[in-house]
Amino acid sequence: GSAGKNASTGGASGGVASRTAAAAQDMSDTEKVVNWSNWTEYIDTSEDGKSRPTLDAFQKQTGIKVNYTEDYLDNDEFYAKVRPLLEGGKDTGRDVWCSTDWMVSRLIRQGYVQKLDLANIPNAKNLDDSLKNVEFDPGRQYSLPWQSGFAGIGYNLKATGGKKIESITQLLTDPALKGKVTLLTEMRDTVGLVMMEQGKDISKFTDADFQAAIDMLQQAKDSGQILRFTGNEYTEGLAKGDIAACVAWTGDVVQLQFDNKDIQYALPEKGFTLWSDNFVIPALAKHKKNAEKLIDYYYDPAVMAQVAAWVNYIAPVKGTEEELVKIDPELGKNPLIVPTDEVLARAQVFRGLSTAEETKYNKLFSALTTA
Amino acid sequence: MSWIKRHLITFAAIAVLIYMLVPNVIVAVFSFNDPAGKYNYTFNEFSTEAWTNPCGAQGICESLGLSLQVGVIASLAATALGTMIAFALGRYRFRGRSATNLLIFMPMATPEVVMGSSLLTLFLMLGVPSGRTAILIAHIMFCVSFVVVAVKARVATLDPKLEEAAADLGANPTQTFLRVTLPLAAPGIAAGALLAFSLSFDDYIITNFNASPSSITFPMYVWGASARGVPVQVYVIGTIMFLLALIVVMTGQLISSRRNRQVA
Amino acid sequence: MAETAVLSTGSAAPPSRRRRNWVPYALLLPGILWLIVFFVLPMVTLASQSLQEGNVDDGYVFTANFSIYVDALKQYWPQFVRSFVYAGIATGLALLLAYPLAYFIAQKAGRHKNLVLVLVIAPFFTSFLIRTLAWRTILSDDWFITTWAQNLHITDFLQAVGLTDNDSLLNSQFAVIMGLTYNFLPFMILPLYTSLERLDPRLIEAAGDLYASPWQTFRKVTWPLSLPGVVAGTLLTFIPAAGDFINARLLGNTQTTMIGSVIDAQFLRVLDYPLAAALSFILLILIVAMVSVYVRRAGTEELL
Amino acid sequence: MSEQSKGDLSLVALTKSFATFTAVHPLDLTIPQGSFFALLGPSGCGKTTTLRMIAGLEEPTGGRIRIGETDITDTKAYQRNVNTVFQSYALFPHMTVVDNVMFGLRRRGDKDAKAKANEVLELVQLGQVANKKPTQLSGGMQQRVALARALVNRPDVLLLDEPLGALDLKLRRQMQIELKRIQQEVGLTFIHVTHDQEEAMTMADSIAVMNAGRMEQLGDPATLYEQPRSTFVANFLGQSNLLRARVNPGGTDDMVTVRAHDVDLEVSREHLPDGVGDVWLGVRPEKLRLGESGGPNHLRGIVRDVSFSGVATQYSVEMPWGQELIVIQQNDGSNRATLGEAVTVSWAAQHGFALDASQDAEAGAELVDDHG
Amino acid sequence: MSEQSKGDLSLVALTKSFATFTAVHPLDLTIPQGSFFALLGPSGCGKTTTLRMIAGLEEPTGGRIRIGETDITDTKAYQRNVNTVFQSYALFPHMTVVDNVMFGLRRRGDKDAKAKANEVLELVQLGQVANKKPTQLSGGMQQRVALARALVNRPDVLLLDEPLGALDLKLRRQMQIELKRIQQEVGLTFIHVTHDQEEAMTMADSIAVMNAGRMEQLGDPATLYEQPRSTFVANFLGQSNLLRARVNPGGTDDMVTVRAHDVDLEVSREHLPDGVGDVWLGVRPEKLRLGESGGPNHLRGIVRDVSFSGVATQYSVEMPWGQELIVIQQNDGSNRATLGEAVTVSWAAQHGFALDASQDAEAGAELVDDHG
Ligand SMILES: Nc1ncnc2c1ncn2[C@@H]1O[C@H](COP(=O)(O)OP(=O)(O)OP(=O)(O)O)[C@@H](O)[C@H]1O
Ligand SMILES: Nc1ncnc2c1ncn2[C@@H]1O[C@H](COP(=O)(O)OP(=O)(O)OP(=O)(O)O)[C@@H](O)[C@H]1O
Ligand SMILES: NCCCCNCCCN
Ligand SMILES: [Mg+2]
Ligand SMILES: [Mg+2]
Repeated sequence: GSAGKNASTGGASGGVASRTAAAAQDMSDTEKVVNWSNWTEYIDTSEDGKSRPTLDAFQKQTGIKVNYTEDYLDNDEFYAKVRPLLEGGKDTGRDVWCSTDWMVSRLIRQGYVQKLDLANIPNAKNLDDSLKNVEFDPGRQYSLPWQSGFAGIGYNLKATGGKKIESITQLLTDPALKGKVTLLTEMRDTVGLVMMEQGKDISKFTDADFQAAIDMLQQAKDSGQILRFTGNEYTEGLAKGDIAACVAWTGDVVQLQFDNKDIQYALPEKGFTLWSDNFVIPALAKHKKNAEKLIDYYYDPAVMAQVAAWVNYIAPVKGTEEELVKIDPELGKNPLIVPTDEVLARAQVFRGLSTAEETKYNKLFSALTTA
Repeated sequence: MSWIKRHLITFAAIAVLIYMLVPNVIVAVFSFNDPAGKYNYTFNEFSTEAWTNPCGAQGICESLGLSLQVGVIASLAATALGTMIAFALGRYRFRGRSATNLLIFMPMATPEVVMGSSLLTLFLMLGVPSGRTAILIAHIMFCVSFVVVAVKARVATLDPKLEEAAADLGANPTQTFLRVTLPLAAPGIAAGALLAFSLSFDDYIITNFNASPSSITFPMYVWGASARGVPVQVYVIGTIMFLLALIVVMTGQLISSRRNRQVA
Repeated sequence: MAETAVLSTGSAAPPSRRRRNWVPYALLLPGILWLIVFFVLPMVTLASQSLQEGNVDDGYVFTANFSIYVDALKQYWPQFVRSFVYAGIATGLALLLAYPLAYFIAQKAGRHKNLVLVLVIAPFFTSFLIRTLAWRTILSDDWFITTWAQNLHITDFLQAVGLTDNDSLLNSQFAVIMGLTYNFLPFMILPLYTSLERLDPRLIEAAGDLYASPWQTFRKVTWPLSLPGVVAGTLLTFIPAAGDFINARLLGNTQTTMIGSVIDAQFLRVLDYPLAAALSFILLILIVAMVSVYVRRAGTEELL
Repeated sequence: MSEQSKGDLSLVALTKSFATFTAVHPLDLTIPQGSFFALLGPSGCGKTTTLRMIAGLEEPTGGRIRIGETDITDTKAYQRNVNTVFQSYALFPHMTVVDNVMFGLRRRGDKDAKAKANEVLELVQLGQVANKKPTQLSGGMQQRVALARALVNRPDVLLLDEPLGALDLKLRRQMQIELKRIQQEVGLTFIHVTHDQEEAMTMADSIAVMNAGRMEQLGDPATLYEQPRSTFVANFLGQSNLLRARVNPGGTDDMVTVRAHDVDLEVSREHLPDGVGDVWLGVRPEKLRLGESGGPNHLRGIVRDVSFSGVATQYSVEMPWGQELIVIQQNDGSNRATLGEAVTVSWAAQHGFALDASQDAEAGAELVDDHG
Repeated sequence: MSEQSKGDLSLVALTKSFATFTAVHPLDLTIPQGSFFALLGPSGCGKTTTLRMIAGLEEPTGGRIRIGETDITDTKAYQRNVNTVFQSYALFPHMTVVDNVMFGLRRRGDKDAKAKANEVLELVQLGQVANKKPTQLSGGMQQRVALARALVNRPDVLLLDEPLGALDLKLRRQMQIELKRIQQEVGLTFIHVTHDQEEAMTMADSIAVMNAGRMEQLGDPATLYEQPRSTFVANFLGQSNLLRARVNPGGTDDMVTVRAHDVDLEVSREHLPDGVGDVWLGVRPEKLRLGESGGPNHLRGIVRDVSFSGVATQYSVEMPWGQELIVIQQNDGSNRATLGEAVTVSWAAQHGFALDASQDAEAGAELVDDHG
């Protein structure tokens, strides 16, 4: 499989790590555990939702127990949570997590993540070529992608009264949705979608473009259209129907469909964002080697295919498509997992931001989301 | 009609009580649910599974353990510190009394966000790591005032004649304190400790400012879980704690009232 | 915990005692030291933090940047106003609800007194987050409460007065205020109970004996005598409610954001410490100002 | 509130039962308008309950209450023209003295409330503390405020439930005089509950003695004291010496002799209940004289205790059969006795009274210990 | 705690000043071992302060306290062999009755504490409630527990600070008898503070009357009562009729005449202070007789009030110059008077006493109102 576009040109200022992350005494050999923090709805689960087949298999195979915690709801929040520890030179209690490109860039810059020991990850060679060389981590020294995907629109037919929600404008203005719309706290997705709706190219937008998008959002918010800005926790509300429609990561929505046929997604005509989330190993991780073994495990196309079949995101591992078809030929036709050119043509990547820009835009956006 | 009128207050009181307890009923009911998906919001099927395995959700019992541990230590420490202050305020006249009173009142008049964030600011500046110790420090701090108020109310009603009587009967100051003053203040101290424990056990806002990812208290666990689907076990533990509180306080009451009625 | 003198007000200064006068100071020392180091000092730090400039990555320097207070107020005054309005309404409602219950426990519950008291306190032990989440279930669209409210046109009414935005109950000003009222109700009930328990029922009989109708008896005797409890209860409800954001987050929407939420987000998400500190400080100052005016007007000078 | 026609207060078969217990058995009583009436009896005998029914604070189980021609049984407390002075005073602590006193007038919308209140405060000599709070006053002053607060309403009936119970002896005696003076001045019907017998006797025009929810005897103080109709009244109202005796047959129209412990003693026939043979012969301690000057009835005994109390001295004189008689001798210069002395005790026939011996000689004289 | 040698309690120039106020002026007093001593005086006169100094609860400003030969002035309260029965009892509410009683013995490590406690509880007739909590007892019972708790320690001196003040009249009289009995049984020194004058007179071997921090008079009850040395004592201890008079020159060895309101009255010379011309001629109400039988001193007046109290009747007789004399007449069959009647009041010369007229006739008789 191929993501087609390079979804990972995120960090403009990326490249050289300004600081080096400290390594801890690796306990991997004595403690057969690895602590993995990840987003919700981001791994395969059994039908009853009570176990995670690929993780179970990993543990069986290696004897390493994975403490899998879905406490990564949002990049900023997660960063704020671990930063004091990383800054203070303390262990975060985690060995690996999956951060979005731009966040990886920041983590590398601040010396909060360690270099990967590729000797422990032979399968790293399976990394999709288009993702091998990214601006924020040249040569993939610090990070390896977990999944890529789109941010689009998710909605619940029951709550929209059977109405389809297909554009951002509709999302932000349709009175039928009043007070039942959520947007993401992830600035690049929310603002990106709006800018595209306004006909801008998010790979090269200006301050004015950004401000225009913020204005549109502010208007929607002031009109009472928007229920909340959320991280990954929108899924429960969407499933329940408290949220009629939202900006969502498409794979999440597809997963909800298994339990609830009213759940729908739409990729806006004017464009939608493409991103990827990447494994990183934080400073002072106690089980670095185990984490690398875990990454290696998932870089086996057969394993990755199982994940992709469930999560409905784009796998970064070569050969996944072939394995997918083996599981279910239909999956090969899923535009979310194996995007067609037509879909990819509409997808855009948010451009990298300088530190100053990031501060400026964050301030504008957070004034919107926190107040 | 006049019967209703005469019992208006009773009806109103019962209605309010129901309002207060409805959420607990819901929690209890949903603790017996076997949810359809990972979200426990509609009653799907009766099940006692979560009751048989209350630690079944990852991390839940660790967080409960931490909360209980913090609650016990914080309430003990706050009770010790607060009781001493209460005795000083309730028994002595000294310079700086009103300043002390103000200092005791201020934490109660400070919103939790302010307290939590200011402490975080201090810790950030001093480089004190967040985590268990920081949580404990914070909890002791905000519990002290409540203990002071509870104990002082009791100490203020203590008859100083009783201490004089003890001295008159040959008890030296230490004996007087241990045998008379302390036992008499005990109900107030117990009330203060219980209040401190429940405040500590229930606190989210201040805790969240000072917790680290490796020190998740039970309320923080619940908060986190609320974002990714609350496991049924949370409802089980909520119900258990509710019942536990009922039982503990009721038996405490029973024992003391029986002791009072003894040989009546 | 029937010993709920806990949250009461008003007590006279103790008789002066002839003893070595280092004793009270020794008793005070550890606790007061704790409060100074972990309450007063943080407030000072907070104040100083608010006057710094910089960012997380490059550090902060003290610049006595007082304009941040002006900016913070300019930008977030609606959230401040909202917080105080919600807290005020919730306090009023809590008083309305708590009074009959507290009166009942204090004067009418007889031997059920302890049971009812325990029922008031026990929910403390079920984390309030869990209970607030339960409200989300109770108020959600697919539950009968909302359906009833719709059938009885309560939702229409709420919408008309602007407490809700649509025909749901959840995620609205209504839900937030309801949640605040609910969560802080025990803090209203307990001090009210303590002061009503001290109310001599013979005074009520005396009022009746002196031709006061039940309502006049309440207005002229019961209410004024319960004022210390009312003051304590309203403070213990209003203050935390004004700083709360959990209810607004779990039960509200973007139109109901309270200042606590902003502070929390600025501290823990946005990492704009000076702004966050300034907001905290403003909140503290406003509350202290309102409390002192209120306490003075209510005439209960010594609060403890 | 309705102006009720004034008149005598009548209780007709008034009854009160609590769940398991009848506090007041059917009680019939008429209290003339303007009189000072005392209700006396041991603790728990139903005095307060009776008063509360009259005030409307307790609903009777049966019977009627009337003032003059008006039946007020079903009138609400706050609509009755009856006021109470509570033992605990029940002053409103958050109001000044004058506000307390005005309370009732204000409720009825009296325009002159202030003037009337001040007038009554003058009456009880509290004009100067009108603007203080009750807690700033002494017990006696509070007591007078409570009185003023009730008086000012000019109720048909004023109920006083042990209004002096909490005062110390000296103050109590002073307040008794005050109270009596005020009642005579304002001329209202006072019903005064007390278990201080001397208080009842000094103050009241008539007294009802209650026992266990029933009225034992009703009458003016002197009659009740001199001619008690039961051992309960004899013992409860003052002290009595009761001698077990048998009525001798015969006697004169005026006089009967009874035989007590082998001594014949005279007693007025009118003081002997009809048709009884075994009696308690009663005589009050102050009617006994040391020496033979008291009258024809003589008993000899030994002085076992002498107790000086200023006005009088009280002696305990042991009879040959072990019983101790109490003798009270005013310290007016009359002969005294010393401890251990053998003395003669004497009294006149008309000072004795005889009671049916089927009664308990100790009734009404028990240690009233369960009262605390 | 040290065993102190027993003996008389002596206070030598004992003084107590508070910041702005001297509560006890230098006080000299010796109380013989084993006696029942009463300290009497109006509220605020310094009784409690004196007791607290003896108990060690208050530090004297000056003077010494001795028991026998031992000076205990500087001994700590808990080291003194002195115990107190407080007016409020001050029983430990968290302990049973027997634990309360054992408290003192336990503190001294007495092995027999339990047995001794039970014995004392029997003495005060409370054996059956040993295991109850004080709050479950009546006031009278609590009072006896407080007594037992102090008695059991066999202190050199037992201080009783208005131990009966909170009891009602009837119970109070019973407890007085109890207390006296117990004191006679155990033979300890009791110092009893009360402001019930009758109580002091009935119980005590000797009485000290205090006024405003000073001792006014000390003596046995009868002497104090019959021969008060000041108007304060005359009024405070019982009632007195005081007539303004001038001593006539002359008179016999035994007798003097004084002229009061144009009437010559006789008074024993020994009852007249030396060298004074203007006097208050005092006579107790019970010494006055209605009619002429009382003695050579006669006054005529009109009966203005008659108050029956069972044992006696009290009359107010208005003199031509407006003063009302109080006459107490025992109800022993002697002649009575009616309201409005013109009567003669008479008394014997030896029943009068004369006091220096420079004193206030009302001293000690004021409304004791500030006590509440
Ligand atoms: N509400 C009640 N329920 C049950 N019994 C009651 C109630 N009120 C009073 N009683 C009982 O009724 C009896 C009479 O009570 P009441 O108060 O009238 O006595 P009292 O004569 O006023 O006594 P005291 O002199 O002690 O005031 C008592 O035995 C009391 O226990
Ligand atoms: N701690 C104190 N500080 C100042 N004045 C005091 C103090 N204690 C007592 N007094 C004053 O000393 C005087 C004597 O008080 P004390 O208590 O000895 O009186 P008392 O004779 O026992 O009166 P009562 O009969 O009311 O008990 C009073 O005027 C009182 O106000
Ligand atoms: N449920 C998994 C969602 C992962 C979303 N990643 C965030 C990418 C933001 N651009
Ligand atoms: Mg009564
Ligand atoms: Mg005293």
